[in-house]
Amino acid sequence: MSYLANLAKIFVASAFVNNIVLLQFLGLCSYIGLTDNMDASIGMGYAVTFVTVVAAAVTWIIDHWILIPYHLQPFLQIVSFILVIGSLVGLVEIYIKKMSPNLYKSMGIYLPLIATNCLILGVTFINSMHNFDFVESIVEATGSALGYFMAMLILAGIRERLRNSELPDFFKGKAIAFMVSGIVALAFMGFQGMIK
Amino acid sequence: MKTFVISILTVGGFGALFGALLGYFAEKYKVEENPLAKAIYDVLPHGECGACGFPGCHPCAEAIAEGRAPVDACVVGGAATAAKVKKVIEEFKKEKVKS
Amino acid sequence: MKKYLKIIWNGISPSNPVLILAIGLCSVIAVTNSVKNALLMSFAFSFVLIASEIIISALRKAIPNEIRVPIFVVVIATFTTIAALLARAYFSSIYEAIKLYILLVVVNCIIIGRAEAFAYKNPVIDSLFDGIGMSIGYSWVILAIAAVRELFGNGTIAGLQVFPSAYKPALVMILPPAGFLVIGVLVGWLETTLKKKEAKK
Amino acid sequence: MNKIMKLTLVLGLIGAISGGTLAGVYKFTAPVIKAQDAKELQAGLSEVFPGNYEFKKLEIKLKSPDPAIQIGDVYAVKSGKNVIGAILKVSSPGDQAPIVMLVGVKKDGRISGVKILQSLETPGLGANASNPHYYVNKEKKITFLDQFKNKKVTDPFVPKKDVIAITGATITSTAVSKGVKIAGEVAYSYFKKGGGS
Repeated sequence: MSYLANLAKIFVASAFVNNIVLLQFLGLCSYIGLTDNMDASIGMGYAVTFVTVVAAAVTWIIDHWILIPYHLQPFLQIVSFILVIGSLVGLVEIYIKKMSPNLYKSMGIYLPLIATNCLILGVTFINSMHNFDFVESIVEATGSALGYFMAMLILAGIRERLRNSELPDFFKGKAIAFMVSGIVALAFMGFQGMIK
Repeated sequence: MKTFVISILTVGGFGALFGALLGYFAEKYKVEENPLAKAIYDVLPHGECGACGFPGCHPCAEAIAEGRAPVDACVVGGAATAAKVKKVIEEFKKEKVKS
Repeated sequence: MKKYLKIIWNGISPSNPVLILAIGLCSVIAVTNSVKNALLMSFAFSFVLIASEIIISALRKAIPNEIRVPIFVVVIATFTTIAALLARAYFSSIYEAIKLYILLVVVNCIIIGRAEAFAYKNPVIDSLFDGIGMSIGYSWVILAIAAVRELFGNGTIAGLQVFPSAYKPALVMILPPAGFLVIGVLVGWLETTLKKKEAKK
Repeated sequence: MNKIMKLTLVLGLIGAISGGTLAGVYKFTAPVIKAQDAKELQAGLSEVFPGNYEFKKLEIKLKSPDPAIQIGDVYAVKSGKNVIGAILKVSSPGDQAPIVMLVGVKKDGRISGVKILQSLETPGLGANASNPHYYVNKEKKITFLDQFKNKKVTDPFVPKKDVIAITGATITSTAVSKGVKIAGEVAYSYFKKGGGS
């Protein structure tokens, strides 16, 4: 298999076959919390995509330039990754807030939410477990983030419809959001045949 | 022994670097904001989980300050945080009356 | 003593599972496909939560307000790594199956939330009891869900055959979609019960 | 300025303590983990090559023809002084994380056994690959891995053709089959070139 085909496979696998939200359960807090609001879902989607890709790049460098050469990976990976991602996101947020209030409103406000989002950290750990090279890590990160974006849009759209429909009391609120996600997840399991 | 030194230097170095940067950025790029929102933000848990339906603790604090959300909006903090938020708002109102 | 019991009860009481389901979700759905996984996860979670609460509470006067969150994160990450190393050393086969989610205890909103909302403002002993209460609350929720899913999805509980082997397991119960469905039913049930209770008052 | 100094110091100090603590804990757990791994490896080796043989790690690197599949350690299987086969550690991209397995290859180009060391496959589906109670052939009680025993490395190793796939887990079935096939081919060509003799 050529290198490019391999990248395409990683992308499809991370976006569909192993959809990070629906089949790997990462980033669920914001997935359930924010999809009540379509605009917030879109803003969060952009912000997550941006941060995941940056985080994947930065953590790859830390992993391969510091942790692996000095044999620190088994015990310093978690601390270094979270410290670096958290701080970088914090810095970017402070900077955007001052420099571009418009960008801050549409994307920046979601940044703090992301620093402690399990999706970002999860993707970096997955990259490291797979021993991906730099480009593969970026592709995996992009695919996962877009998979998250897609799941957010799907659920936000469905919940927008549900708001106007009559539901039994039992299902109101989060309960129905979970059940719908279950059904969407079932549909996503159908993608499993895509990779051979 | 070598491992110890390198570990301490690595994580300590990261900590020092980002401590310095965060301190520097916070000062250099300071933004004036609604003092009530800031006061409320200070007592929220900063878990940034989004469970309240707002994208993070800061927007949640702003919403509470502007009356768009109830004082017990934070799911993580529960009753303890709700009480604190209430206190902050009451104190803030008192100060306003004084001045 | 009564005060401590109250702190512990606060973690176990019926309103808490709703909280756990709302913000500790990722790991809840992921590890509840078998009781063994859930058990290891609850050990890891309890260890990290209790140890972090104690340390943060002890350091609470030395931590500058501006960088408290990065400090909490470093403390929690340290204990998560310790938990992961111990799990890897002594329970390696289960650990391999849920590795990712054990590593991700570090960003569990419950832990950072309790660190900030409780440990940062209360003395060490109180924080210890808060940690214990919350851990019991978390553990019973995930163990209960895991027992139901494993029982119907595989006919076993913690690997022991419960249903006769003639029972054809509903495989979907241990697959990802059912995680969402079971939690949906549970959330619906808990929320309606709580609403009824409030209405009575 | 003073404040920045303080933040730097505090965060740096906490980081340093954390780094030191972790290094200490790692020093303590590393031998346990190593012993555990060695025990598992020994058990794994004798499982994929049943019989009373001696296993010797070879200091060679074998190249895999497929970039997605990596070949790790190679062990020679010895009966007395004669090498009668080899065991290869291969990792093949699975459902979520690589599936790491041991593949035993006899000198005549037949697979002696397969064991999965690490995998993160979906429970109930792909995870059945290493489940000793999941039979792909219920009458004969043959598990998914059992079917590779005594298979010729020149066989196609394609699920649903000459390999019985795990229900609902095509990715896992293919990943394992491919890994076994490549390990077999590589080891066989190594023997043919005179390696191990």
